[in-house]
Amino acid sequence: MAKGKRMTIQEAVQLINDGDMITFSGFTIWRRPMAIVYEMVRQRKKNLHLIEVNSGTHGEILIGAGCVKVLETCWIGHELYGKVGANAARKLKSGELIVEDYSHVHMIMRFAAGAMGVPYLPTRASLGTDILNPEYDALGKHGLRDGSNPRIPRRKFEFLTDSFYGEQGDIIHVPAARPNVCIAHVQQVGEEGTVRVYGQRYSDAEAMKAADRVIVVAEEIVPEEVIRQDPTANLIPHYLVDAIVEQPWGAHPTGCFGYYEVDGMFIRDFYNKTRTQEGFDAWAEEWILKVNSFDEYLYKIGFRRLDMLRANSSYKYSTRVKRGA
Amino acid sequence: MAKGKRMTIQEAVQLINDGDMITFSGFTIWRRPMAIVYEMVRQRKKNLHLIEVNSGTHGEILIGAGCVKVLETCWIGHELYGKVGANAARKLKSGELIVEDYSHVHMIMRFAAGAMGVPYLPTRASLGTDILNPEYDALGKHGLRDGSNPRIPRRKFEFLTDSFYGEQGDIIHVPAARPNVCIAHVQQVGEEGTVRVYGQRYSDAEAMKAADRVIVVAEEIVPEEVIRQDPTANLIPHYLVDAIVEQPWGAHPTGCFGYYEVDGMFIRDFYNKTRTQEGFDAWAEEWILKVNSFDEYLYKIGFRRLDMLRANSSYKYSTRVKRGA
Amino acid sequence: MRNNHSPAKPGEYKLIELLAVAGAREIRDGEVVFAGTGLPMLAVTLAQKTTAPRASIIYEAGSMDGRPVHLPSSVGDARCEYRASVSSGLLDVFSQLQRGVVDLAFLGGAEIDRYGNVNTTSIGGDYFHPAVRLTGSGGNPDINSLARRTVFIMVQEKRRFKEQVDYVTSPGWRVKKWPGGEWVTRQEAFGSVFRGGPVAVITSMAVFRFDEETGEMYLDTVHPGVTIEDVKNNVGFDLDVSRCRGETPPPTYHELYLLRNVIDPEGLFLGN
Amino acid sequence: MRNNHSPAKPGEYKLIELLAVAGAREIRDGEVVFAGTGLPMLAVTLAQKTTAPRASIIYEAGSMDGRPVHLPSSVGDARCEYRASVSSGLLDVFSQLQRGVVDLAFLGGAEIDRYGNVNTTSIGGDYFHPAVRLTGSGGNPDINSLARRTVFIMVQEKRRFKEQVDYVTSPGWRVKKWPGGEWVTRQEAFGSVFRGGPVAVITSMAVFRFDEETGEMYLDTVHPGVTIEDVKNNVGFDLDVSRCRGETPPPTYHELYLLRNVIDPEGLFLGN
Repeated sequence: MAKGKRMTIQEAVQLINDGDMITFSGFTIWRRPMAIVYEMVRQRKKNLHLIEVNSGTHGEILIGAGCVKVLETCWIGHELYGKVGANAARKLKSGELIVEDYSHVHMIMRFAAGAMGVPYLPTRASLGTDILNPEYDALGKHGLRDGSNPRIPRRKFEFLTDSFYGEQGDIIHVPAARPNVCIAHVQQVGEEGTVRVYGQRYSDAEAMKAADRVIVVAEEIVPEEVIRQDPTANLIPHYLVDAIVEQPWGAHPTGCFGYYEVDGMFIRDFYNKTRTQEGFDAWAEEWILKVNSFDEYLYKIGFRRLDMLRANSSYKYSTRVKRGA
Repeated sequence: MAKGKRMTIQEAVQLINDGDMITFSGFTIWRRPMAIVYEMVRQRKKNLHLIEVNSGTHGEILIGAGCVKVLETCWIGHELYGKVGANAARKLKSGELIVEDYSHVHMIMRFAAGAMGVPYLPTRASLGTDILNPEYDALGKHGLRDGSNPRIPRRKFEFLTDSFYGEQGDIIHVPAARPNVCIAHVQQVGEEGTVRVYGQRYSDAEAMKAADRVIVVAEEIVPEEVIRQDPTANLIPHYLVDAIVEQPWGAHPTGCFGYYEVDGMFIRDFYNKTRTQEGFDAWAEEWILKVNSFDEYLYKIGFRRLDMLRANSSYKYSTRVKRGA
Repeated sequence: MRNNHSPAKPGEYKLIELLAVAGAREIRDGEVVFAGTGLPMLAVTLAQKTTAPRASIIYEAGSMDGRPVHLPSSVGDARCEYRASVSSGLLDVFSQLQRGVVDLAFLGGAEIDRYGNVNTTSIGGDYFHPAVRLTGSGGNPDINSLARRTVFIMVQEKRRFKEQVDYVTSPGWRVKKWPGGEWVTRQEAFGSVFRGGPVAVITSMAVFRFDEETGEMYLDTVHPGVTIEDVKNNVGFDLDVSRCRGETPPPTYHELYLLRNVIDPEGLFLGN
Repeated sequence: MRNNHSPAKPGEYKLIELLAVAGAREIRDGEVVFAGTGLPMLAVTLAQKTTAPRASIIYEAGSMDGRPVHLPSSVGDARCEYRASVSSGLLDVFSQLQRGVVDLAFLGGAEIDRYGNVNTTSIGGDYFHPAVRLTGSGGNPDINSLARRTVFIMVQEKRRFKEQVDYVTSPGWRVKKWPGGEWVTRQEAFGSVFRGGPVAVITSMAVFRFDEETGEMYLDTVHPGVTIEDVKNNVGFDLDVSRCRGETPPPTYHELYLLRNVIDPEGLFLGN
């Protein structure tokens, strides 16, 4: 049943078109679909419009590689391992990248609206901030809110008041996020596409449900009959999933609950080396372009390091990795 | 820690005030907090305002007993075992009960709005129906939308249009549900109040989160340290729960996934006997007022019948109960 | 009987079996179907075991593509969740519905009008003092609003097929646009989010469909043993019978075998 | 050291330990605290092990009242979920925040003004071509908008304590009301849903609080070894120092024991 969903990373990335609006699973440096991201760079995707609750190392790679035209998010960085998104900052300043700032609540509500099939949701978060300053509407400034792209809303915000409970103070409407594609990395997917996520689920459900197409990379493809033995533990029904790929370690260097730790050294090295475009290009040459496949990348990382990152089966994280100073 | 939350059914019901707006866990005839409902009748609660996605046997009992002034819902009945809510119908016709009709999506979005802390949510559901007919605004007709009760919105609906995506057609805003109390029956609660629900979770999370106070009756109170071994399986954090009560079979005659089946015979008997007020009064005398406690009620039902309803541990429902014609 | 795909003869099947089969034939393989308790469950399960093995079913209490081995008695039933893809809750499944995931819905009704407006709320008297108060809407109008196609399954009686229903619980092809109340087409009411609407009404006597232009109901097929005149006598408005294609195809022996021995051996809905 | 509740002397503790202790003292028992990575985790965990054993912590990635045995390196970390009451996702925890569940929040910032407006977005140049582009808001403004009290933890530098921040990422006590941009009080901006705002700024040199009437920042305590003059020299606006209560209470030996041996023995945030 639905065997057609299973494919290689290369095939899955061919489902992504230049100019697509894209979102991702995960949170900052956790459970990002890195194997797909590397392949997107190899296939030289262009003019992507990233829309995410928050971004992270994966976004920095796509932006550094010149795949991205627009980034709508509330945050980009690498947590402890790199305090800003240096590639995004550089390309923003050079005018190569449009950055649209929303707050965290704005973004999660945008995805919730997309998932719920409504054009907007109301919120009270972040009143009184420059996020709401009409002068700082980046997509508007760039003439992209003219309605010609059906996925870009005609306004950044709408301001209303409550007529039900007589509450004073503005209500903000944030527009639904309506990406073409969600690329997700999860722990398990069934052969038919049923998705199971272990640990914190971040904004994965909303991201996958808001998108028109869903590509799921999993640590393990498991028998559908097994994953269905506990349907309350599953997150996304198979009929919402278009493509499934099995790729162990596919979120490296980001972390994957129950499977492996964030590779902080790797991310810090990326951050330190890619603060200039020349630095990024050299890094990408070494870690993406000269490496033909994700398996080759893992071989380059090496068993010893990967095994150190491997999670303890009770704690769900590595107790052997060296953290701290 | 937080030992103060554990109490008896009698004590928990004392937390409910006359005139309170109340909601419940469960769905139609599944996982309803019946032990509490019976005690509410014994304590003769008055002027309650029930607000629920859908109602069922529990609502029929409270309404038949004269505890309820307003019912806001999309449905009341007993599924296969009684096709309408005969007590609600009778008291609507006699003018003793105000019924405010919303649709299922309207009601779940009302609870989602309450849980999200916003005064309304938008939806597209049920356009073109008499649910939206302003003449059929029951609370408005009864002068209850004047703002004097802060939990009753000043309008039943608001009509808007989308300014983000240029979508034609009305958007409906439905007002948040803001009940005083949610009374929930669940399978397990930790000693500190962490709630775990097995099987379909219906609108339990939204109901509990929309309410100011939460009373949880569980089949089992379990060690908090055990329920916290798998926090992704838990539904509600302990700090949102005010009172916990252990009452095995506490949802009877409604069903409880993994524990017991709906007692269809009991519900059908209720439905058949309570279509008149005299019939209801006699039924309530027999099953509620002459019975001092839920334990006594269970004794009256009898071991044989209860054991027949008990769920098979693999299937999660009874394979021994006689269903069908 | 098990593998005999020839049609059964009148008297060899019950009405409810015919309806389940007629319902099953509305389902296309791979579709996502939103269904309620009873006949719709029989129809979808039968379709999954015959012509639409890849159809998925959503039940409004929160289960998605369950594969029950015992027929559920309600959408809240634990049986719905057996081998489901996901089991969660109302907000999840109704959000998916609103998002546009659902291809086909099966619903019931107490009254219907020529445009497919359905009443499950109250009959007679006025709204605040009805002669008969029913259950209320449930998810009927939501599902019918937001799925691509809706099939209603109803009892055929003159008093149920009315020129105008007493209360529009679920929207047909011509509806009132509130808060003003002016009559508009369904397409106008839903605007850009119009996805479709009622495509068939399967009753105890016949199958009806709706004219794509006018949105008016017409007779499509009559059940074996029922005449067009019988149907007209049980419809309270002037019915277009000019397009009647003949008889509703009866169940095959194989379909009857599945219904009786595999799908509802307990006789939960089929009876004994 | 383990049970010695007397204050440690200067030189016996690091600045970060003082800040963690100062943070912990802002927490009242039983409160629900929304905290980010780093110092806030140290502060909350310390409070839970001393004066506020019943405080619960929410991390924005989705964990509620986790009881980590190893300090998390990020709110997305699996360690956050260890023995949590619930672990779910962003929509759940931010909805709870908006619903009013959160008593206290710990946040950081790159720049702050006298009214507690904080910038974590961009510095210098103009917004579209900044000299320095930072991470963006994250949950900072949301949490600060919707919690009852907010405590900011920051580095003290003149260039960071500015008359006016370059971009208001997170709202203080006087803010611009958009889309018009007129300056209003925080109470006016939030109307009926006003719940509170920044109550303290804990920096590398001092603790600041805000006047209840004017919303202006004033000096509350200076850290041991720091003078009021030092603080004034590191604030870019005219600072009210008239209410300074003296020194920030230093950590006790017991608190230091807990921080070093129980809470962060790996030196993840404390260093070695």
